[in-house]
Amino acid sequence: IRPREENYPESFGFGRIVKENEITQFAISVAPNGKGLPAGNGNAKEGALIYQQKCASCHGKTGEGGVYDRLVGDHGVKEKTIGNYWPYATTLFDYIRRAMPYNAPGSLANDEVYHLTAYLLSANSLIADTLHINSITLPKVKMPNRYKFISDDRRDGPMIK
Amino acid sequence: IRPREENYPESFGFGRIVKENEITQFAISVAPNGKGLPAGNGNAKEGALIYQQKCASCHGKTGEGGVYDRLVGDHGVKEKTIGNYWPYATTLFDYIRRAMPYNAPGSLANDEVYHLTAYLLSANSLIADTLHINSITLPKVKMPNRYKFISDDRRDGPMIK
Amino acid sequence: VEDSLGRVTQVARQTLPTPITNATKIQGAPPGILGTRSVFEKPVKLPSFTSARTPLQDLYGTITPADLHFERDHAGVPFIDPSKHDLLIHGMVEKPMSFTLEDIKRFPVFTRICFIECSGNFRTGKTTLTPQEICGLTSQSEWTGVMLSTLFREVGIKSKASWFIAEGGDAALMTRSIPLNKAFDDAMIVYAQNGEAIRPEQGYPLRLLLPGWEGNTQIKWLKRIELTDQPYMTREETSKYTEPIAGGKIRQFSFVMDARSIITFPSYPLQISRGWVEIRGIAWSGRGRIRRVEVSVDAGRSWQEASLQEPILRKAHTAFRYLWHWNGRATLIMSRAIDETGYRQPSYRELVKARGSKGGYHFNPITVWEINGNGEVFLVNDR
Amino acid sequence: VEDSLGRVTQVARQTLPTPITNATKIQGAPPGILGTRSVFEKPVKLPSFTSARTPLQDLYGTITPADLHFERDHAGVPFIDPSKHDLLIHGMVEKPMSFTLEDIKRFPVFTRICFIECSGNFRTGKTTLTPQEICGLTSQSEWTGVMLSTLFREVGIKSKASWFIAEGGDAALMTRSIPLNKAFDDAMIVYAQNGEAIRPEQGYPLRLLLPGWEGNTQIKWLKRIELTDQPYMTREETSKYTEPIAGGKIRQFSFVMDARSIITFPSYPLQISRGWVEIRGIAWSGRGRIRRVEVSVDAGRSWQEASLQEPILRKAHTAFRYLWHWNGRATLIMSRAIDETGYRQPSYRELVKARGSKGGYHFNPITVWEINGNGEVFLVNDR
Ligand code: HEC
Ligand code: HEC
Ligand SMILES: [Ca+2]
Ligand SMILES: [Ca+2]
Ligand SMILES: [Ca+2]
Ligand SMILES: [Ca+2]
Ligand SMILES: [Ca+2]
Ligand SMILES: [Ca+2]
Ligand SMILES: [Co+2]
Ligand SMILES: [Co+2]
Repeated sequence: IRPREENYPESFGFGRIVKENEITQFAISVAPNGKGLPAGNGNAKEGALIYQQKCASCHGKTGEGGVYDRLVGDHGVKEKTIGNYWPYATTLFDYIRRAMPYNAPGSLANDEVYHLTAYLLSANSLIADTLHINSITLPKVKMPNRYKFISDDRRDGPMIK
Repeated sequence: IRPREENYPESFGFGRIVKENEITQFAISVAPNGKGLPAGNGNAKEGALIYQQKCASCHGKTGEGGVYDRLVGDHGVKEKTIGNYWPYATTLFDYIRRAMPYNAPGSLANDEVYHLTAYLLSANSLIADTLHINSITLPKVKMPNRYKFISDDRRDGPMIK
Repeated sequence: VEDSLGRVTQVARQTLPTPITNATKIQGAPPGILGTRSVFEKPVKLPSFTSARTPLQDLYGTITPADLHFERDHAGVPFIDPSKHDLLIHGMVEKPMSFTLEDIKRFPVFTRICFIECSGNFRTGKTTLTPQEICGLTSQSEWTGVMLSTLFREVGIKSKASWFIAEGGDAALMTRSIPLNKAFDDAMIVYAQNGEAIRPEQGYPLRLLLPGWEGNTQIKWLKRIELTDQPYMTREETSKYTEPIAGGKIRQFSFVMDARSIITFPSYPLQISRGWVEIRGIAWSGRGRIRRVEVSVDAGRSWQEASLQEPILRKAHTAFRYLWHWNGRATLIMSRAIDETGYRQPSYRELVKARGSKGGYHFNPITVWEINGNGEVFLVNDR
Repeated sequence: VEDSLGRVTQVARQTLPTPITNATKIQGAPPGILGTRSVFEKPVKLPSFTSARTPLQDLYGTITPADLHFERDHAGVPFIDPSKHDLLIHGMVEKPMSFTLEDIKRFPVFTRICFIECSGNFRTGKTTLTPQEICGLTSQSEWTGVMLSTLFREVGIKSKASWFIAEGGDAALMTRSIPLNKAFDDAMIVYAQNGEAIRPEQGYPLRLLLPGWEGNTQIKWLKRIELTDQPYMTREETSKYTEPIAGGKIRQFSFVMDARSIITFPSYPLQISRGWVEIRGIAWSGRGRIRRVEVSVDAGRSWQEASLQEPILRKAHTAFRYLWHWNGRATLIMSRAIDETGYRQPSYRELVKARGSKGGYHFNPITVWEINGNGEVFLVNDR
């Protein structure tokens, strides 16, 4: 079911070794501990402005009632939202930067992403609306659901779980 | 590698049993012993006329030199022909009836097929040009190559043959 | 045939006379550079805005034709020029490297047949659902590419690495964290599907193949792999593709697709006649081989062993068949898959009880079909 | 893409912006009813007036995409309305019967993967031939249908019957005589190929499948089967598809395709570079499984065992691979197949000697490739 890699040479020599500076532009992943977050800063107030311009048309004026995913809502709300479901705040920065706005993905500057992140965290009452969001503060934001998440507990065999 | 047919019912009951008279129109195969040959009669002279009209454009005026398969030629000829290769005369009737003329297959009456068969056998010097070709005479035509044909003599295993 | 974009995907034999009277009396079409589908056959996927479902009930055997392989995307199907699509592998590696598609094709090749299934592959709530609607987000291909471990050998994985992040080149830069173990088990980077280059909808020119794991982890249009010592908790593994389970917990990194089966014949909206009916379907498991499929034709009171089509491959759709004589009385029929680890596909009720949830990801209950007295077939819900 | 009839067979993504600058910054195409081939991939068959050859060197794995399956016909590809295409089985049977396509699909289903190869699958005479030109008249599919024996059980075969005649519904009413034994070994009547209805070029809606036997016997557009006590000596088994052999004899009913293999990479017109080269190809045998493939990289002086891709199926194309370090010196490379009966694929010279002929049907010699000092690859003839 697998090829015999024992017989392979140490290196085939196909492909090109790249320098760190060639990697930087692509290495956009952000870890829960903040690794990968760029320089920059954001706050909810500026985020609210950008949000109205670039996001509200799809997600609703207040992060609810839009045609697409509801983003704001607490545990009383049925839909999964950032406030009632997401376990890590860093995910928000990472995801907005790579994928939003849906109709112009990859168009936001890092500061804009920080602003929007601050706004959406604040709209979900996860941070004070005065908090500056940056590579130091973002990983520290407490997400209420975090400890509900467990790794897969199903195993091979007869268990139905 | 095969399904277990032991478990199958004697009959599934799918499909329709047909009567002999429904089969007749489709059962056009002709055996080497003449089984399947229809009533009718042909001769080389009439065959030659039909051949010029319906066949010569592709196979040449005399059964050679056309754009398609050479039909006439003896053992001196490199190409395989009816005269130097075919083991059974019945094949000729069967094939012309089902497949020729290439641009109007299935258009010939049985008598036309008999005529053409007679003509091509005679042009290949396999019969006298006066012989009447029908369900009795056709299977008896001697084909010089007949006994060169052997059934596959390769077997499973290391033989290269 | 037009697809949902209005693109013409196939036009055959427009020059042929209509009506055709007798094909035995007129020369047919000459050989061509590409074969065509008969105009009498029109299998199609069922598209929504984000997915298109395979018409399981219209298929034969176990290979899904490439143009009928299900689709699910998060930002549409990107248009990628393969000469500009390099794969970057970096992070906790000895040699960060970039590979062109040509580079990747030079490495030792591996080929395997397996299914890919979306973890959200369950629909219910109506009696008038077809197999395509119930669970058409699973398909199977013969995949060809390179073992991920072969590329990892080339770059040299640092001993502290324990996960890798896979990222697509689509407009979502779709990203998932994958445990490094999978790379040394059976993960591949594939560039071919059923003998030809992978189709754009399946990730052209490169996709990650994680046999038996949920579809969304098998990143399409694969562009970047970063070796790390932790999962990155991307949106697709937190907000999405996690499932609330019993006890108020949320299950994350639920990669493996549990064993499942479905009877695709007879199924809604067919009507059967009295007499012999060969019940047919497919079974599959993300954990390995299907060991056994059982069929009940008496509403679950008794179960009979179905025959399985060989070869029975690991993590692969496996066709099953059971010969049944229908006496004309109303009944319920169903199938359950048992895999080589001993997992047995549960009923809907068992699953609801175990999960504390009536659906969601990884929902793989037995599909029950009602045969009424007229031979009409309907889906039974909640049983 | 246009085929040789000028039929448009595939047009994809005409509405997309050109040039595409960055697929990660623009939404892709939404899901559709049918997937498409990337416009950057254009595998095509090589057509003549009577055949079209599979581009073996462009394929991956072992499944041939249905639209690239080779074609050979004797009166073109007929246009058949499946609702009017019945199968008649008569002659030495208890119950002569007619089956609609629907009837046939109700019988127990069987599925298998196997190759179909034309018995005239050999070209030579130039150093500039590709695998497609040398032996592109072989292809492989997953076939689904009913065992011929199942239908023969239904009609009841009389004890005197020993052959059957199979006839197609094309304009040649193509006809072959087949020993009855094959029906009780592994013959099938198939209606599906790689998961979907069989393509018109492969016999839509029904074809006879005789695993391991020469393609022309596997009558396409199958319409009639007559049980007999003798072969009928049709034109296709006398004038054609017979081969002069040593001793002035002519071999007839040479059904089985002997074991064969070909290196498809590297092959003409490719050029390789110094260093690691994975030699790749396919091997197959009409007698059963491939047991072993051996590769020589030193002009036949020594032979090494190639690795075979699993699963290794009976009468099936089997992918083989051999890792080679090319030092830049000119050499000859070649492969030979050995099947489970112990048959070993011969060299061209061995075969010429055994057959007393330099080509013709069933000509399955080792294909030898010359690698010159620049890494260019050319076919070696007559070796
Ligand atoms: C044109 C429509 C559109 C616009 C404009 C848009 N979004 Fe979205 N957004 C979507 C869609 C559609 C999704 C779901 C994508 C998916 O599931 O793959 C989404 C998902 C999200 C999510 C994840 C929701 C979840 O629960 O997982 C976040 C966060 C988000 N958008 C933030 C933003 C922000 C911030 C902006 C503005 C910068 C924005 N969106 C603009 C359509 C839009
Ligand atoms: C429009 C062209 C055309 C016409 C007209 C035509 N043929 Fe043919 N004929 C062919 C072709 C092409 C073949 C080869 C078919 C194949 O190999 O499948 C052929 C093959 C044959 C063969 C078999 C040759 C062999 O060596 O196996 C015979 C016999 C034959 N034709 C007889 C006839 C007769 C008799 C007529 C007239 C009634 C006729 N043909 C008219 C094109 C034509
Ligand atoms: Ca949500
Ligand atoms: Ca000839
Ligand atoms: Ca064609
Ligand atoms: Ca396991
Ligand atoms: Ca599509
Ligand atoms: Ca044998
Ligand atoms: Co999951
Ligand atoms: Co033969």
